[in-house]
Amino acid sequence: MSVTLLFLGPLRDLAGEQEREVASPLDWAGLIEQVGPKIAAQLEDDRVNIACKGKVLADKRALIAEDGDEVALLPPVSGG
Amino acid sequence: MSVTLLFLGPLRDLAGEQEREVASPLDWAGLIEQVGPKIAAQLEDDRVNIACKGKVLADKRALIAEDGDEVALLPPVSGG
Amino acid sequence: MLATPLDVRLLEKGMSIGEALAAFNAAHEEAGGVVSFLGKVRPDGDVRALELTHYEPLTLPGMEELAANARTRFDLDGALVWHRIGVMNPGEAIVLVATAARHRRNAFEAADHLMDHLKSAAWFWKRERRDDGWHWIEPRDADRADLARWNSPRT
Amino acid sequence: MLATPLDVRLLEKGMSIGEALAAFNAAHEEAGGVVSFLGKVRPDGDVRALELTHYEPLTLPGMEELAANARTRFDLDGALVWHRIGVMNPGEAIVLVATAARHRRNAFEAADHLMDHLKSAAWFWKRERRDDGWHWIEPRDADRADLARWNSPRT
Repeated sequence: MSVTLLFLGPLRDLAGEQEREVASPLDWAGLIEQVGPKIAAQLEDDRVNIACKGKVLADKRALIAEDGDEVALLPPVSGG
Repeated sequence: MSVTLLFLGPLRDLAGEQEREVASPLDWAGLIEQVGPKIAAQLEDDRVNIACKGKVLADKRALIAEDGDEVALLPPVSGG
Repeated sequence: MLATPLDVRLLEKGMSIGEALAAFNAAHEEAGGVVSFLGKVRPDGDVRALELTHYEPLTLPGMEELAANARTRFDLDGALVWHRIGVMNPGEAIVLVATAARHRRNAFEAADHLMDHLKSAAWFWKRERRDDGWHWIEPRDADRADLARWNSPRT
Repeated sequence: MLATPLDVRLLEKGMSIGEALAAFNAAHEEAGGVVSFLGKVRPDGDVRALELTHYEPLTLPGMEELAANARTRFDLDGALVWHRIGVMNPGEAIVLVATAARHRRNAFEAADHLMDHLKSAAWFWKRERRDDGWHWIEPRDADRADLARWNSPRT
């Protein structure tokens, strides 16, 4: 009964790992608790998005991930 | 003792020829007289330029062409 | 072979720019204007390498949506949108965009628009390796300002 | 081989676009951004052919001056400015412009600037052959408005 947390870009360095399995179900409060204070502070930034099951959440605080879901933490992007 | 008049672009069609030898020296009044009323009307248009010896004249009415000079009549351009 | 009207790719290896543009041009023979943009890793001070990461479920679908929107907005005959991922060295291509349209202004604006969005609104994360290690890159303020232009009412 | 930093040509025959752009790209490996514009004869209604005439003493020197000005104004690493003369068929290339710069905005603006000037301020005269004969083409009002943008104070 688990959710896969994925840390993208600079969040990977902050987390010290690329992914982690956490217990399901997982909501916003549970996520904040799981990731520790440094990443929690990042998640409060409006420019940081969360995707669940490959879709970006319009309201990340409404996160509800269930068993088998992938939750990706998406910091500000930079391409090109 | 002659000047070569060159008709560029649509002026070539109006003139019915690409170039013509006329007597030197040639000034603005002489040019207007040589080219006939249709081309003269074009030359009065500010968008029509005159080059003498390969240089565009800042003031075309100050034209003074001498023996051997080439005078080019340059209608509005369209490239690219 | 290129897909038409839109050819959108994530590439794990280098691209042959001349061949890609020749093929794009041939695929859009009826377009009056074709614009391309090629972005390369700049040999900038002590930058030794650049790495681009992506997120599979979002990155390519986002690029495809971007290309489709640009096609409609700028009335394009077609577009090519190729973006590298992985590690690149100075001088290597990062991104290649090409747009074909009836009129040149549309082709120019579409290429400009695609690049501004790939730079600051597509799902990529970029870092550079310098003498003292890897550094994550965020869009510059200028990049954000470039992107904001496209949200103003069109003039 | 391309001349650097500026390669300016009048061409009496067709050009190989892919090769030209690959060579330009290779010649400017250090540039972060390379923009190109390719203008082609549009198969437009009954247009059968297009002819561009020039005036030898003015046309190429004018293009060279235009390229040199653009290089300074937009801080270019280099530019390619090739323009066809003579008779062309629908689908054939008329003009190829490429610009290389450190930053993409400069490369985009320089290519745009070069095209606006080639279109309305370079020594070319263009005519089209349609079913009912040859017709001289003047710049459209839109072309003149495009050109005028570059004379406003830069923002």
